[in-house]
Amino acid sequence: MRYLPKSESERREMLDVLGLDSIEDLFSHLPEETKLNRPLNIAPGKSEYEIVEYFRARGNENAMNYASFLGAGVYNHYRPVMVDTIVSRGEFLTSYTPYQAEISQGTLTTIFEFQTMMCQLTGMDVANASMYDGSSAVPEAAMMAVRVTGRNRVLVSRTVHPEYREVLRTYAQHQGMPVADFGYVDGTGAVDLADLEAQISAGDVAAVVIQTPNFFGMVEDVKTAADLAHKHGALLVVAFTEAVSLGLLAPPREADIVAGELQSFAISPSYGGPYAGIIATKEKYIRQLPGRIVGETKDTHGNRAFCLTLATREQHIRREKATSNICTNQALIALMATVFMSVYGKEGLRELAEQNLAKAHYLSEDMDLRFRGPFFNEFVIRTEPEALNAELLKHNIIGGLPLGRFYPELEGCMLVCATEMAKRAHLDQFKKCADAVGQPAMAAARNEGARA
Amino acid sequence: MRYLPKSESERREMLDVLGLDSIEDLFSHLPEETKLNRPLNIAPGKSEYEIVEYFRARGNENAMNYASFLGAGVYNHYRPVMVDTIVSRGEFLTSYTPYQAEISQGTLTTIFEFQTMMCQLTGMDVANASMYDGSSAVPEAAMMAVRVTGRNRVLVSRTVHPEYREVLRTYAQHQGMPVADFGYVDGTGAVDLADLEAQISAGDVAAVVIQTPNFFGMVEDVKTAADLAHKHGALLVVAFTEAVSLGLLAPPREADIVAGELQSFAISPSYGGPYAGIIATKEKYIRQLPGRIVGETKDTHGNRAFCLTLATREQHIRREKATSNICTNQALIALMATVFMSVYGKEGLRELAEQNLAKAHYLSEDMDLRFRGPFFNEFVIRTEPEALNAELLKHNIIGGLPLGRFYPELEGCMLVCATEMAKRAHLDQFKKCADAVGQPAMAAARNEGARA
Amino acid sequence: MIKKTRPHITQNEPLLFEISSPGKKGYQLPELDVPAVDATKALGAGNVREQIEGFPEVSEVEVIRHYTRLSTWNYAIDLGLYPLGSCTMKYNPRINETVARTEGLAWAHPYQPEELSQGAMEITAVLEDMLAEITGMDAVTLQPAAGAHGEMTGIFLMRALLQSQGNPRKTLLIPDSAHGTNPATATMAGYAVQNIKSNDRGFVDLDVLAKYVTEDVAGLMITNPSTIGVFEENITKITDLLHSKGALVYMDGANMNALVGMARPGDFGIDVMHLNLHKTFSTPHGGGGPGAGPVAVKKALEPFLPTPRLRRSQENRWSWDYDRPQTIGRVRAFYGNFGVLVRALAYIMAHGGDGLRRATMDAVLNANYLRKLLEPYFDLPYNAPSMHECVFSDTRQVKQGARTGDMAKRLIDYGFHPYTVSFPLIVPGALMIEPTETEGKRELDLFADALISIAKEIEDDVEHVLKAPHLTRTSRVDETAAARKPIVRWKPSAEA
Amino acid sequence: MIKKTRPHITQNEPLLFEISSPGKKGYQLPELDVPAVDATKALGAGNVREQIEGFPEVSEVEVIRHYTRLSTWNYAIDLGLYPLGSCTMKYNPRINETVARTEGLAWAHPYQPEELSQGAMEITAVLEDMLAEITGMDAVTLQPAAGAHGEMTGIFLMRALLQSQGNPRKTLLIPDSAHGTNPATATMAGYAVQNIKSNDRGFVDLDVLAKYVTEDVAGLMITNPSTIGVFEENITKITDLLHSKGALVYMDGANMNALVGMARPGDFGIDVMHLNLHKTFSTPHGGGGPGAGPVAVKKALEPFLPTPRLRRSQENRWSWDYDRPQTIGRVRAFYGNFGVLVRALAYIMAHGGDGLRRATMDAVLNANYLRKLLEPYFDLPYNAPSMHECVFSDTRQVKQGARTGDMAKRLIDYGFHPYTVSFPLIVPGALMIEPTETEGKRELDLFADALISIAKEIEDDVEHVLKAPHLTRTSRVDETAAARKPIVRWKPSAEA
Ligand SMILES: Cc1ncc(COP(=O)(O)O)c(C=O)c1O
Ligand SMILES: Cc1ncc(COP(=O)(O)O)c(C=O)c1O
Repeated sequence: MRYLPKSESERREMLDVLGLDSIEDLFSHLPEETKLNRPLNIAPGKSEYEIVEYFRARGNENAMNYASFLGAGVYNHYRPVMVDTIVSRGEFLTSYTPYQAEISQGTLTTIFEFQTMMCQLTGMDVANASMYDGSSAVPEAAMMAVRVTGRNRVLVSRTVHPEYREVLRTYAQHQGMPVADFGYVDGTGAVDLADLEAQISAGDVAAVVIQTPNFFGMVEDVKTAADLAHKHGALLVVAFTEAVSLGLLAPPREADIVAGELQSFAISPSYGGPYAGIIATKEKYIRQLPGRIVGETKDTHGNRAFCLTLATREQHIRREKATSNICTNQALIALMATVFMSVYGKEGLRELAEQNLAKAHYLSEDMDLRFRGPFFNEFVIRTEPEALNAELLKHNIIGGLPLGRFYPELEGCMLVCATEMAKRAHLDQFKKCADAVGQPAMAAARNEGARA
Repeated sequence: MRYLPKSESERREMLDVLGLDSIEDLFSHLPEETKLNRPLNIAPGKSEYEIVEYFRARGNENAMNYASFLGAGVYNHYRPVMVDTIVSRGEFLTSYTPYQAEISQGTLTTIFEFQTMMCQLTGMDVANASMYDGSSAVPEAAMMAVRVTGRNRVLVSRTVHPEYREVLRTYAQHQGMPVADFGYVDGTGAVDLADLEAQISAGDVAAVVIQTPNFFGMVEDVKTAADLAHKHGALLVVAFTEAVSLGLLAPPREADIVAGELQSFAISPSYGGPYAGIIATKEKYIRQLPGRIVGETKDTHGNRAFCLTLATREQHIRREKATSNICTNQALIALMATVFMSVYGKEGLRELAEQNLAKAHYLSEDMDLRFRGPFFNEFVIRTEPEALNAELLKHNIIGGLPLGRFYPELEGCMLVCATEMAKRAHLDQFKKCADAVGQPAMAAARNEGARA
Repeated sequence: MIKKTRPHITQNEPLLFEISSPGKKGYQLPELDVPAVDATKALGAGNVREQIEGFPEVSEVEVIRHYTRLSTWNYAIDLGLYPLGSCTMKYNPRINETVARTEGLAWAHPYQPEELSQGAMEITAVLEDMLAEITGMDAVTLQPAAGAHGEMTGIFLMRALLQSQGNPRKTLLIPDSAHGTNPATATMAGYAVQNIKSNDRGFVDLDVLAKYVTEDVAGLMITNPSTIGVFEENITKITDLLHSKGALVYMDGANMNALVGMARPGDFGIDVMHLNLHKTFSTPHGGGGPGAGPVAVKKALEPFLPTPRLRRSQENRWSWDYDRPQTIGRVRAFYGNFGVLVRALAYIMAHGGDGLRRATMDAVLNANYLRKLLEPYFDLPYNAPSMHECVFSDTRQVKQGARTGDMAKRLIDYGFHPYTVSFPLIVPGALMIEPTETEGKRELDLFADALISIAKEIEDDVEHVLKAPHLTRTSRVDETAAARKPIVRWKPSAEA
Repeated sequence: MIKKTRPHITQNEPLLFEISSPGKKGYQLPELDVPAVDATKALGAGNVREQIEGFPEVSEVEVIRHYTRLSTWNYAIDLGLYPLGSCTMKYNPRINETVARTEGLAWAHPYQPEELSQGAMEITAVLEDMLAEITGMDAVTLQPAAGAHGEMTGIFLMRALLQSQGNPRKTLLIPDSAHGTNPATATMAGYAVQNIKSNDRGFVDLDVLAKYVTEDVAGLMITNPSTIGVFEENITKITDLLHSKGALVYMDGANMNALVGMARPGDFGIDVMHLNLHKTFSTPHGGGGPGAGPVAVKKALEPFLPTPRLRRSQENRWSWDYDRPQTIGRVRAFYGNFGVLVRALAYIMAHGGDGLRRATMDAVLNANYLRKLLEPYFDLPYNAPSMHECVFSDTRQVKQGARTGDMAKRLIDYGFHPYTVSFPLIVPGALMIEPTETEGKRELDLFADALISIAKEIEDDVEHVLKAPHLTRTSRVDETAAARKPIVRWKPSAEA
């Protein structure tokens, strides 16, 4: 087997050192009833060529060569070639968590740079070096708020990604951490501050969680939400799913904790993962941060050096008292994001965000927008979602996300996203199809007409 | 521009050091009439995304997802993933010819290994570290023979790749090195020893050039050819185009010079290049070898080390008296071949060759073979080449090479190749189509019948 | 004598921020093919940011040099043995990186129509089946992103089952040799932790255990083989004991590299367990992740698995089933670390059933070989038969003034990544060594040589060992200073 | 003070043959889906080889470690400045590697039907056009595999034209500053070489030249800018002179990085020239190749170009034209190093016309900046304005006992690849420095610092410089011993 670097004679030599006849002897102490006495029911080993062909065939069963208007937490951005070039270097790809600082300065330095750029982007003071994804970063942020405030309740806006809210509920269920939703304003699709105020006033709220741009693509008023949360002694957690928006949008400085998803930073959609989440916060909360943190220090010769630090927050030291049970995180994916940020840089990230803004706004022209207010690269339209998507598929276009699935009241609405990858021809095609399909009311009328 | 690592302010600082106003000043001494006073007529710079799309679109205009039975000097073998993994490392990809041995031991060591494996495969004593390709290795080998023997004539078998023979003629034309062809035996497709003997007897022959497996896929009798050449004081040059055959075929030990093409060793067909040629020979001719050679030595601490050696053969030292004008060669491509040989190794190369043999022989069953004799993974059939290829294209199969193009007497014959990549279903489909199309005679008869 | 390394120049490199200069660019965007939009108008002035203070501005060549130079400061599997116990740092086949980038897979959006996702769903389903076969369990969820995430999922599942039976109970029993994620997970699931002391052979003590197993106990979290690399000889008795009290047994599957193809947790009474695909199934660690922590369960726990679940129609089409009334809920968005799952499946396919078994055998052979070579020089606190790793103690060397951490640093000079230091906690000054099956005899011999040579150095010149490493570009790093006054982001020196 | 490097451990690694062991495997083939064939029967016993004596047998993980370890012993552009004069070692954009691997391009067989090769042919045609535009010439062949191959092609073309006019003539004039490939090429084309001495400013001396230009002279092979990096001030006079005698002018285009977008050889009288795509157009050198050496010609030479040529039909379809009665013939099989051509085109597309010009300007700026910084410390034998490179002499340092080669070795300790040593031959002890445009100010400053520091070291402690490099894993290599008794292949030690 090509992954096993031993010849039979070498195995024999090693067994001789051990004074054994066969490798099986090393398993002879296993209680008989625990042993598997048949071969695994898994086909014999395959060659590289066959494996490549198998996955190609599976890939071809998925969408290939479609334009897409899906966003909803996963965005179609260009991945600079530099990203895979760098993460494919064995020195990054095949190293472990950098426990041994003296031979891990490469990884440690990139993490320090990552943390710095996360702070620069979010307006926070400190950032950890990755959570599993945005959806698990949100509950971890809420748990942080619980630890910081000594309170228990969590209020989450219904404009936060519905799957993130589900994950928050799952995490919270056994931690004495009741989670309640608050609503959005029907006309703007932004958080309903009145509802928030009503619920927060009941007290014991540790965290208020909002997202900007929110699930509908609308830009939220972070400052007002922060003021409200702070007035009631709660922390404001601001989530984001579209990191590219940070190139253009004011950073959520008024938040206490920022919890986000970096998929937009050169991480391929990959049917949902692996992605990389982060949590950033104020300096004063650093000891409540979950996950890895890298700090600057010196070696014995006085050279600048980096190492993992503040480990006393973590499970391997604190065990049942740790800030989180997280151990393995998304380091290599965070490195992808780091390289992405290096390539685009200050001007590039802004220009990229501006292109996203322009594409989405071009697409939104003459569309029947469900909400009025500022949006970034996503927005909600009124249409007949299934009919429109079916129509688009005929043009090799994957349409937007029908919202009825997550919001019964938004049946007949679709979430649409346009990034820098959307070509004008596709945007125009989308508009044409949307026009043709029309809105549910219009469609109903059409049907009426047809019936009459 | 992303490839230019300077900001305007840095350019300014540098100009200040130079005491200049603008970079243009550095070109002011160019005579006015030599200056280009208009912009180049080349479109503005494109983004990565656009470049990727452009080449994808071009790729899609070529054959995609076809099975292929083409060989004829370029073979369709699997490329182990390890190959690109290694040649993509910047340390190999972006280094120059290893003139500075102390910081080039990586490249030098791989070349030394390459030379060794080339000797092991060919049965020669020494090998150079790459020529441009097989087709230019052949004339360089012939020129070597001229230098070694002090004679001038070159005899080349008509069973050597026709394009190689063309290149030989081009190279030879101004070097006082007459080149003549000798024929093949009509029944076997192997060199016509009688013709060779007749021509060599005229004297002054420096080199006899044959190829095995030859252009028709037939295995030549190297020993007999060598005896004949040697009897007349000529050197035998053995060319090869299908390196995989060396996994199974007896090495051409009786040759004086072996000149070959390594494309089969994990080098993608890439519409004809870059490939890698080599020349291997006897120890005693080493000072007549063209191209780079790496030798073993020691550093000042006594550590084993490698360096370029015998440079006195080369153009940068010997100028007009050099063995060749070659300078840049195919180092990275030779590294691909080196990694390929490492991955397959002793057993793998044999098994690979055996699979090729089996596939080609399976395909040849019940076919109307033009030649009788041992062949490796290519052979010639009688058919209606254009009709058969047209039929195969309908099944997304690219057929073989119609031979009339190179051999008027073989009009109605096709060179067919089957490697380990040929699937049984495609082999069977090929046979079915060949059956349906039949031979020219049969087809003519069919037409007659139809007309009657 | 150091046989494996020689010092060589490596490039220094400042931080990205320190090579930044205004106007340098590493990117170009396609020309905008729609009208530009005035951000202030579209978003409102208050919503538009100033430039990103301090964000880098560098060109493409600087990016590649920056990261290439940094990369040369790292050790990695691709450079040599990485014997971190419990981490299963094995060779990461490159073919897996290639297939994970297959266009139709890498660019699949999780919300694209199911009809256009059948390939991805098929991969997921096939992997679930194979993992069920390997573990001997009935159902598998691939949603968890890592081992600890899997633990959380698994314990939530146990709790949900117990809850459905009327009482979630209060306590989880955890052997003192367990990994830190185990107790941390218990807390997240709302359970109190009861540590169980191992006996002097390193096993769970049946009598001690029996005392703790009450009606309040939700279950046991056991690691088998344990973190000292021994197979729990009483495992079936242990699982029987828990089951007899209505409690469940969770297995931390981090050490499955010792069992695949040889023994199956499902066959020795485990109810729920996780796998670390980034250990046993060779997906690359990448400096700390990503991973995947699938959870395998027995039938009784299946109704509680996270949503969505795969469902196959009569026409053999896959769809996602969200209608699972007893589910514990999602543990993350979408369907898991799909790209990692692809790599794991490619690994399993490459080995095949028989190859997986042979890999396990070689892993255990390697660990025992090292144990044999090192035993004369280091104290072996537990001498039960080793499986895939062996754990020594530094007690002999401590007498001469050197601890496990010092020997670890000196190993670096010898060209090796150290073993796992000071874990498991039940071994004083542990040297926890897991070679994995992807090491050849030559590398193992060099490693044993190195450790033996260090043991001798400690006798001759302990100071030299205490100051190691000597041959790295960065000498011993002051971790205490880092934690005392944390500097966790770069600031321009003017600000500093 | 060495600012750019620190020593760090690097892994030792034996030769592949020394880690081989019978039965280890790095490969697996798909199961054979046709009947196996008995090789002895199919081929005849005499045609079947024994096993390949000494061929390696290693596993996959050993392969990746072997080459990864070896790679760390190399310097590379990706690690820093590579100022080899005449070699134009510039950044190799990675996007070019990606596009060259585009499936429909990388897997295109040269004999596949033209109808199924239109994309490849289009790329070839577009690149020919762009290179014609850049050089100001009328037609381009992409067949030659490297610069020297292009020289051969170009001189054959000249000879063919002269021959068609009745007399191929006898001699080629070549300035003494020329690269070795120039005279070597002349020999292959059957021409005698007449060296032309440069004047004391480094230029071709018009008066000297005039004396040599007779009716026997086929042409002049000139490099412009010359190998000392200066633009021939009399270039149009020179080309006029040759033309007036019915001779032709070949330009070695190795130094086109100084001219692209600023001046075109076609506009100053060049008849035929080659380009090195692996220099000017950034295709990677890969430790010595591959390259591509397209040849650009004026109209009169077009009929002689190698076959086949591209031809476009009225329906805009490409085909290959083999019917070129005056052709010199093929210079290699198929159509050239297509994969290299793809990379070069991608490079040109990324820059665009304006970007190419700006690249040239930065290249010249960089060379002049270094010249300025270094001039106080090193002897500049020719002080004509520098273009893309500058050439110093070691005369001052030689007086203190150190030669250009010694300083080159010491530069290695400072973290740089040396400049080109001892070329061109007209400069005694040349330091030939070509930074290219892809270097930033920081790297240039560090380089100048390093060389200046070495100049000072030579004054203080010349011995230290003479024994350099000190910080590499391999110290100064004995090249003389290597040539004295060449060992050019590994043999098992028993045999040795
Ligand atoms: C025994 C054991 N349990 C649990 C874990 C946690 O797994 P993960 O790091 O994937 O979260 C690890 C590994 O780090 C481990 O070694
Ligand atoms: C001036 C000059 N001419 C010719 C050549 C030969 O080009 P190549 O190495 O591509 O054959 C070179 C480069 O090596 C060169 O620098």
